Amino acid sequence: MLIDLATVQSNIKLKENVYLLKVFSPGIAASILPGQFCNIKVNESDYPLLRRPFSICDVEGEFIFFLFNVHGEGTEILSRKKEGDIIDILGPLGKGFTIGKEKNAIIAAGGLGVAPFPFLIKKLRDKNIQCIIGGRTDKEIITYGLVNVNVSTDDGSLGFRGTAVDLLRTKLAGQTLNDSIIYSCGPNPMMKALQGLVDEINVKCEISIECAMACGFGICQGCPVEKSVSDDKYYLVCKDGPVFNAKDIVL
Amino acid sequence: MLIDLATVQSNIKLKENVYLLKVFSPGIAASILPGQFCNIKVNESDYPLLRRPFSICDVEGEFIFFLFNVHGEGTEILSRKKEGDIIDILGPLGKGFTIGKEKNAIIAAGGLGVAPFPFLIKKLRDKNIQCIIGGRTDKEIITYGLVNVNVSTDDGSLGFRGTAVDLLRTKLAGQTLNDSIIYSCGPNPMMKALQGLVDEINVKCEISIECAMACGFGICQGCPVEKSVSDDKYYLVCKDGPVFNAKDIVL
Amino acid sequence: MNADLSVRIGKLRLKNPVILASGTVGYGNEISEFTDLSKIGAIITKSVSLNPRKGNPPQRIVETPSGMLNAIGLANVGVEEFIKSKIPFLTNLKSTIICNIAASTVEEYEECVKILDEQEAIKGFEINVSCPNVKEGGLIFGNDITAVAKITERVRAVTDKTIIIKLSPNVSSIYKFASAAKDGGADAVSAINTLVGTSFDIYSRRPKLSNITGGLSGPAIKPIALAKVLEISRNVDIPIIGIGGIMNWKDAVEFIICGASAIQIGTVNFINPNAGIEIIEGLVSYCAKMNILGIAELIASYQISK
Amino acid sequence: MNADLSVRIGKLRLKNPVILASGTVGYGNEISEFTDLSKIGAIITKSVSLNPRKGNPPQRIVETPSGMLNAIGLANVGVEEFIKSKIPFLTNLKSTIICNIAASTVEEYEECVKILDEQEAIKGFEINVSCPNVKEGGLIFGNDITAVAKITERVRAVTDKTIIIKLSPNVSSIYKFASAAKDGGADAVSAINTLVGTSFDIYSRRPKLSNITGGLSGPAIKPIALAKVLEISRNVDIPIIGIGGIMNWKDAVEFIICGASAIQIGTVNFINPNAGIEIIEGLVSYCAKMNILGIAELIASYQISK
Ligand SMILES: Cc1cc2nc3c(=O)[nH]c(=O)nc-3n(C[C@H](O)[C@H](O)[C@H](O)COP(=O)(O)OP(=O)(O)OC[C@H]3O[C@@H](n4cnc5c(N)ncnc54)[C@H](O)[C@@H]3O)c2cc1C
Ligand SMILES: Cc1cc2nc3c(=O)[nH]c(=O)nc-3n(C[C@H](O)[C@H](O)[C@H](O)COP(=O)(O)OP(=O)(O)OC[C@H]3O[C@@H](n4cnc5c(N)ncnc54)[C@H](O)[C@@H]3O)c2cc1C
Ligand SMILES: Cc1cc2nc3c(=O)[nH]c(=O)nc-3n(C[C@H](O)[C@H](O)[C@H](O)COP(=O)(O)O)c2cc1C
Ligand SMILES: Cc1cc2nc3c(=O)[nH]c(=O)nc-3n(C[C@H](O)[C@H](O)[C@H](O)COP(=O)(O)O)c2cc1C
Ligand code: FES
Ligand code: FES
Repeated sequence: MLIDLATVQSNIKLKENVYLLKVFSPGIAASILPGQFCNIKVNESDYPLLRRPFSICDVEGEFIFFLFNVHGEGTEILSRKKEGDIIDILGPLGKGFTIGKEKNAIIAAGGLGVAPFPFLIKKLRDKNIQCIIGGRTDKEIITYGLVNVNVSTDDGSLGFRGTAVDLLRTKLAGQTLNDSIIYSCGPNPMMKALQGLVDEINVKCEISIECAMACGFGICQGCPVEKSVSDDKYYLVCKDGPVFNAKDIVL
Repeated sequence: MLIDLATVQSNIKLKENVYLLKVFSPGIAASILPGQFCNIKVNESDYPLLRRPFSICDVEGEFIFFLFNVHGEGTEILSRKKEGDIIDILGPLGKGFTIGKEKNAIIAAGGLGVAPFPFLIKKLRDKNIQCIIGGRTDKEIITYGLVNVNVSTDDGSLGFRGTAVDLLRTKLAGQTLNDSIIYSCGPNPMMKALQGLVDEINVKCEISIECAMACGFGICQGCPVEKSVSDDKYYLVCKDGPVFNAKDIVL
Repeated sequence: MNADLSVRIGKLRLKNPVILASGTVGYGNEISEFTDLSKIGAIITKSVSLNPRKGNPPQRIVETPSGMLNAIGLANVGVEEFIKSKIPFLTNLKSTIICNIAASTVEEYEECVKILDEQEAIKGFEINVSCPNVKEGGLIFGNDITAVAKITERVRAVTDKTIIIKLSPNVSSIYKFASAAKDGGADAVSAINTLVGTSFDIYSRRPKLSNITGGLSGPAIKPIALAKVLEISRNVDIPIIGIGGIMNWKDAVEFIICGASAIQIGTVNFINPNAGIEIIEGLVSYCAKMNILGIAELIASYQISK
Repeated sequence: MNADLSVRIGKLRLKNPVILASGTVGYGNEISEFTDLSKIGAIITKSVSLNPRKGNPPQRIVETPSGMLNAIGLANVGVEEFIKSKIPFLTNLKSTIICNIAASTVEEYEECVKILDEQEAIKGFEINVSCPNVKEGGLIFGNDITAVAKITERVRAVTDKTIIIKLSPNVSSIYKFASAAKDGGADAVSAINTLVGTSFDIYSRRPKLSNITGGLSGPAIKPIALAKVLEISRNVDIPIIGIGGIMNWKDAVEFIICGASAIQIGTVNFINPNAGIEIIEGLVSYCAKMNILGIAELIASYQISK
C-alpha cells in the first residue's frame, strides 16, 4: 500500500465511454494480487474531493492498467488524461480473488465488471477458463483481455438473449461443479442474482462488489456490507473485500 | 453583452507565468471598446465556481486576446487551454477608456496592468503615445503590444529604479499637460499613488481598477468602490467601471 | 405534450417553479440581456428597505470551495426610489414579481409592506428575516422565533397578497420557525438564506470581507439546504420554496422531491444568467422521461421507508 | 531554527497543533502505513461508546460539491474491546492520544470516561455531544445548552485529564455552548462537528444515505467552521480546537489566526493520509517566512478594526 505519482503511458478509448488507462507505477505494480483495486485522485485540485476506486485490470511489468467507463465528473476527467500526465494513485487495496486448486474457473462479468479479470486470467494459467460476459446491449460488451468468451445481452443484440446469470445457469446445468469456482464482478443486482444461483447449485463463488467509498483503506467506515451470519459488525468492502465469498455477504 | 462558447486559437507563454490567450469570438469581438473586460468560465464543471474577469487585451478581426498571469487555481486552469479548446466567455463588460481630443496619451501600467493597452493603443492612432511600464523586477515587465516604452523596476533590474509613478512624475515634470491624458492600470497601491500625483499636477487621468467580482454585469452588487463626492451609493466597478476618472473614486 | 409545470404558492399560481432569488438578479434589467425573463416562474427583487442603504464597503465577495461569501449588506435604493425607478421595468417583464423586504424593526417591515401593497406590479412579498450581513433585522430576527411570529402577523395584517417568510438556516430546528411563520399567517416559507461564514488573509491576518463575516451560498451549501427543506416538509404543512446551491435542473428536482413547491436560484445567475431557462427545460424533459403529467405530483414525493 | 510549534490544550502540551480528527483515522493502524504518526500533535480516536455499535447500514457516504456526507452512525467496538484490542497499538504511537466518547445518556458518558480514565495511554477526552447521525446523544445533546453543561460537569467529576467538548455547528450561537462547556469545567472546546445535510436520488426519490441525513464535512464547510471558531474566540475565554474543511497548511493558519489553539483534520485524511505531516511542514515554513518564533503567537491574532 502506497501513494504513487504515476505517469500515464497511454489512455485508449476502447468503446464509446470506455477507456483503458496504462500507467507506470513500479512501486504499486510490484505487489498486486488479482482483484485488488486502487483509489485514484483524478485531479490535482481538491475537486472532485474524493478519490475514485478502480479495479486493477492488468499488470505488465512495471505498468498497471485500469479499465473504466465514463460515469460522472471524476471519470470524465480521467478520460482526458494523456501520455505524460501524472496521476496520484493509492494502492493496491483490499483483498483479491483466491486462487485455489480448482481445475475450472468460470468468470462471470456484467458490463465493466470485466475490469479485474485480465490480470486474474494471467494468474489462472493452468486452469480451464470460461468467460461469460453480459451487458444490456452489444455496446456494453467488453472482452479486453478475456479468453473463451460467451456473450449475453439483455436485448439479444449480441449472443444469448438474457442476463449473464441466465446464461451461466444454462451453461452450468447438469455439470458437476465440485472442481470449479466462479469468479464474478458486476452490478449489485447481478451479484444478487448470482448469489441465488450459487445457493441453488452449490458451487464455490467469489464476487467482487462495489459501493461508495471515501478512503478505500479502512479509516472512514464508509463502506459496510452485511454479513450472512448475524454479527455486531459489518464487513468493510474496502478492507475485507472487495472480493467476498458469495455466501458470506448479504447484498 | 453576450455569452459565447469561444474556441481557443492559441495560448502562448510570453514569460514565466504570463500567457497570451487568443480566442475566436466574432460576436463579442464585434462590439468591444478599449478598457472593457470579459468574465471567463475557466472550466466546464462548477468548480471553480465563479467566472474570472480579464481585460480585453487586443482585438484582431474576429479574434480576442487576453493577457494574464497565473495567480491561483482559475488562471492555472486557463494557462493549460490549448488550440481547439472551448471556453465560455461573457462580455464585453463595463465601461472602457474615453478617447477624447487630447494630443498626447500617456499610458502608465504596473505589472499585468498592461493588459488593456494594446487595443487602446490601436484606437489612439493619431495621438502621441508614451508608455511607462513598471514592475518589481525585470521579470514583471511585459511590453506586448506597446509603443514608446519606458521601463521602471522597483529593484532597478531594468530601466529606471523606482515605481512607475515615480518615473511618470519625473517624465511629466515641467511639461504642460492640458493637451494630455493619462491612461493607467495596475495594482491598487499604484493607482492610489497615481491619484496623488494627478491631484498635484492636475492632469486628466483615467484608471482601470480591479476588485473581486461575482457576476461582472451588475446583478450581485459585489464590487463597490467609494465615490469621491459623498453619496448614498457606491459605484460598481463592473458596471460603472472598471475605468474611472482618477478623481471620481476613493481607493 | 409538455408536463404542466405550474405550481401554487399561497394565492399565486406560477407558470413554473423556477424563481430568481433575491439579491441575485438586481431589479431584473441587467440579467434580461442574457435571458428571457418572461419565461421565468417568478422574480424576487433585491431586498428593499424603507430608506436607501449604501451597503457594506468593499470587499464584499470572497470565493470559497464550491461557494462564495457575500456581505453586500442589503445595499438598496429604498422603497420610494424602488417604486419610482424600478417598478416600471418590472411591470413589463411578464413574470410574477415578488418583492423582498428587509427591515431593522417590526414597524419598518409593516410600513414597507403597507406602501408596496398598493403597487399592482407586486404580486407578493418575501420577508427577509435572515440576512446575515446586517446588525439589525438580520440574524437577530431570523434566529428568534417570537420575532418571526410577530413580524409575520404584522405584515399579514396589512396585505392580502402572498406572504413568504425567508428563513435563516443558522438555527437548530428550522421547522419551528416555519411553524411560527405558518401560525402568523404566512402563505409559504423560503429556505434557506445564506449560512454565516468567514475567510481571512493569512498574511495580513485581516478578514477578507470588510463586514468580517458574510453569507455562504452556492453548491457547497446544497446538502444543508436540502436537509432544511426536508425537515420543514416532514414537520410543517406549509408550501416551501427551496433555495441553496441549485445549479441545474437535477438540483431543482432534488429540492422538489424533498418538499419544495418551487425553487429559487441565486449564485448560479452570476455564472450562467440563463440558468433559469435551462432548468425549466430540464424539468420538462425529466417529467417527460418519468411520465409526470404535472410537476406538482413531484412535490414532497420522497420515498422514505420509516 | 524552526519555530516552536508546541501548543497547550488544558493540561496537555502538544508538540504541534495538528490533530487527526475523530472518525477519520480509525484507531491509527491503517493510516500508519502512509504517515509517521509519531510526528503528529495528537490523534483522536473514533468515537467509542460503552457498548459496541454496529453503525448504520449502507449507504453511508455521499460525495457533494467540495464536501461529503457521512452517516456512519458511530460504528465502534465499544469500550471493553477498545481497551483490549486498540489501546496497545495506540500506546506505541508516540503521539498524544485523545479518546473521543459518544453516548446516549449522561450516565453513559460518565461511565465511559470513568473506565477509560484508568488507561495510561489516554491523555485526554473529547466528548462528542454533536454527532448528527444517531438519534440520541447526538443533536439532542449538542443543541441543548443545559445538556452540554451537565455532561461536562459529570465527566469533569470523574477525570482529571484534559476534557474537550466537541460542539455542534447546527446552532444559532455556538459561543453559548462554549461558555456552558467552560462553566462546566471543560479545558477546551473543539469546533466544529459536521453540519446536517442530505442528498436524494432523483429517479428513485430515495435518500442516498440509509440514515436519510448525514454530516457534511470537507472544504465546503470551511467558511462556516471558521466563523464558528471566530465567534467563540471573540466571546469566550477557552482554548479552541478548530476543525472543518482543513486541507492544507494555509487553512490551518487561517483557523489559528481566527482563534484556534490547535486544529483537527478529518476528511483530508481519506484523500491524502500524509496531510498532517505536510501541514506541519507548511506551518514551519510559514513561521520562518513571517518571523514567528512560536506558533502560539499566532493564536487569535486576527486583525479586526472595530
Ligand atoms: C472496489 C471498486 C472497484 C471499481 N472498479 C471499477 C473499474 O474497474 N472500472 C470502472 O469503470 N468503475 C469501477 N468502479 C466504479 C467507479 O469507482 C465509479 O464509476 C467512479 O467512482 C465514478 O466516479 P465519477 O466521478 O465518474 O461518477 P460520479 O457519479 O460523478 O461520482 C461518483 C461518486 O459516487 C461515489 N459512488 C457512489 N456509488 C458508487 C459505487 N457503486 N461505486 C463507486 N463509487 C460510487 C464515488 O465514490 C464518487 O464519490 C469501482 C468501484 C469500486 C468500489
Ligand atoms: C476588471 C478586471 C480585469 C482584469 N484583467 C486582468 C487581466 O487582463 N490579466 C490578468 O492577469 N488579471 C486580470 N484581472 C485579475 C484576474 O481576474 C485575477 O487574477 C483572477 O481572477 C485570479 O483568479 P485565480 O483563480 O487564478 O486566483 P485565485 O486567487 O485562486 O482566485 C481568485 C478569486 O478571488 C477573486 N479576487 C479577489 N481579488 C481579486 C482582484 N483584485 N481581482 C480579481 N479577482 C479577485 C477572483 O474573482 C476569484 O474569485 C482582472 C480583474 C478585474 C476585476
Ligand atoms: C450576492 C448575494 C446577495 C444576496 N442578497 C440577498 C438579499 O438582498 N435578500 C435576500 O433575502 N437574500 C439575498 N441573498 C440570498 C439568496 O437569495 C439565496 O438565499 C442564497 O444565495 C442561497 O441560494 P444560492 O446558493 O442559489 O445562491 C443574496 C445572495 C447573494 C449571493
Ligand atoms: C466519515 C466520518 C466519520 C466521523 N466520525 C466521527 C466520530 O466518530 N466522532 C466525532 O466526534 N466526529 C466524527 N466525525 C467528524 C470529524 O471528526 C470532523 O469534526 C468533521 O469531519 C469536520 O472536519 P473535516 O471537514 O476536516 O472532515 C466524522 C467525520 C467523517 C467524515
Ligand atoms: S472506504 Fe473508508 S473504510 Fe472502506
Ligand atoms: S461584480 Fe456583480 S455587480 Fe459588479
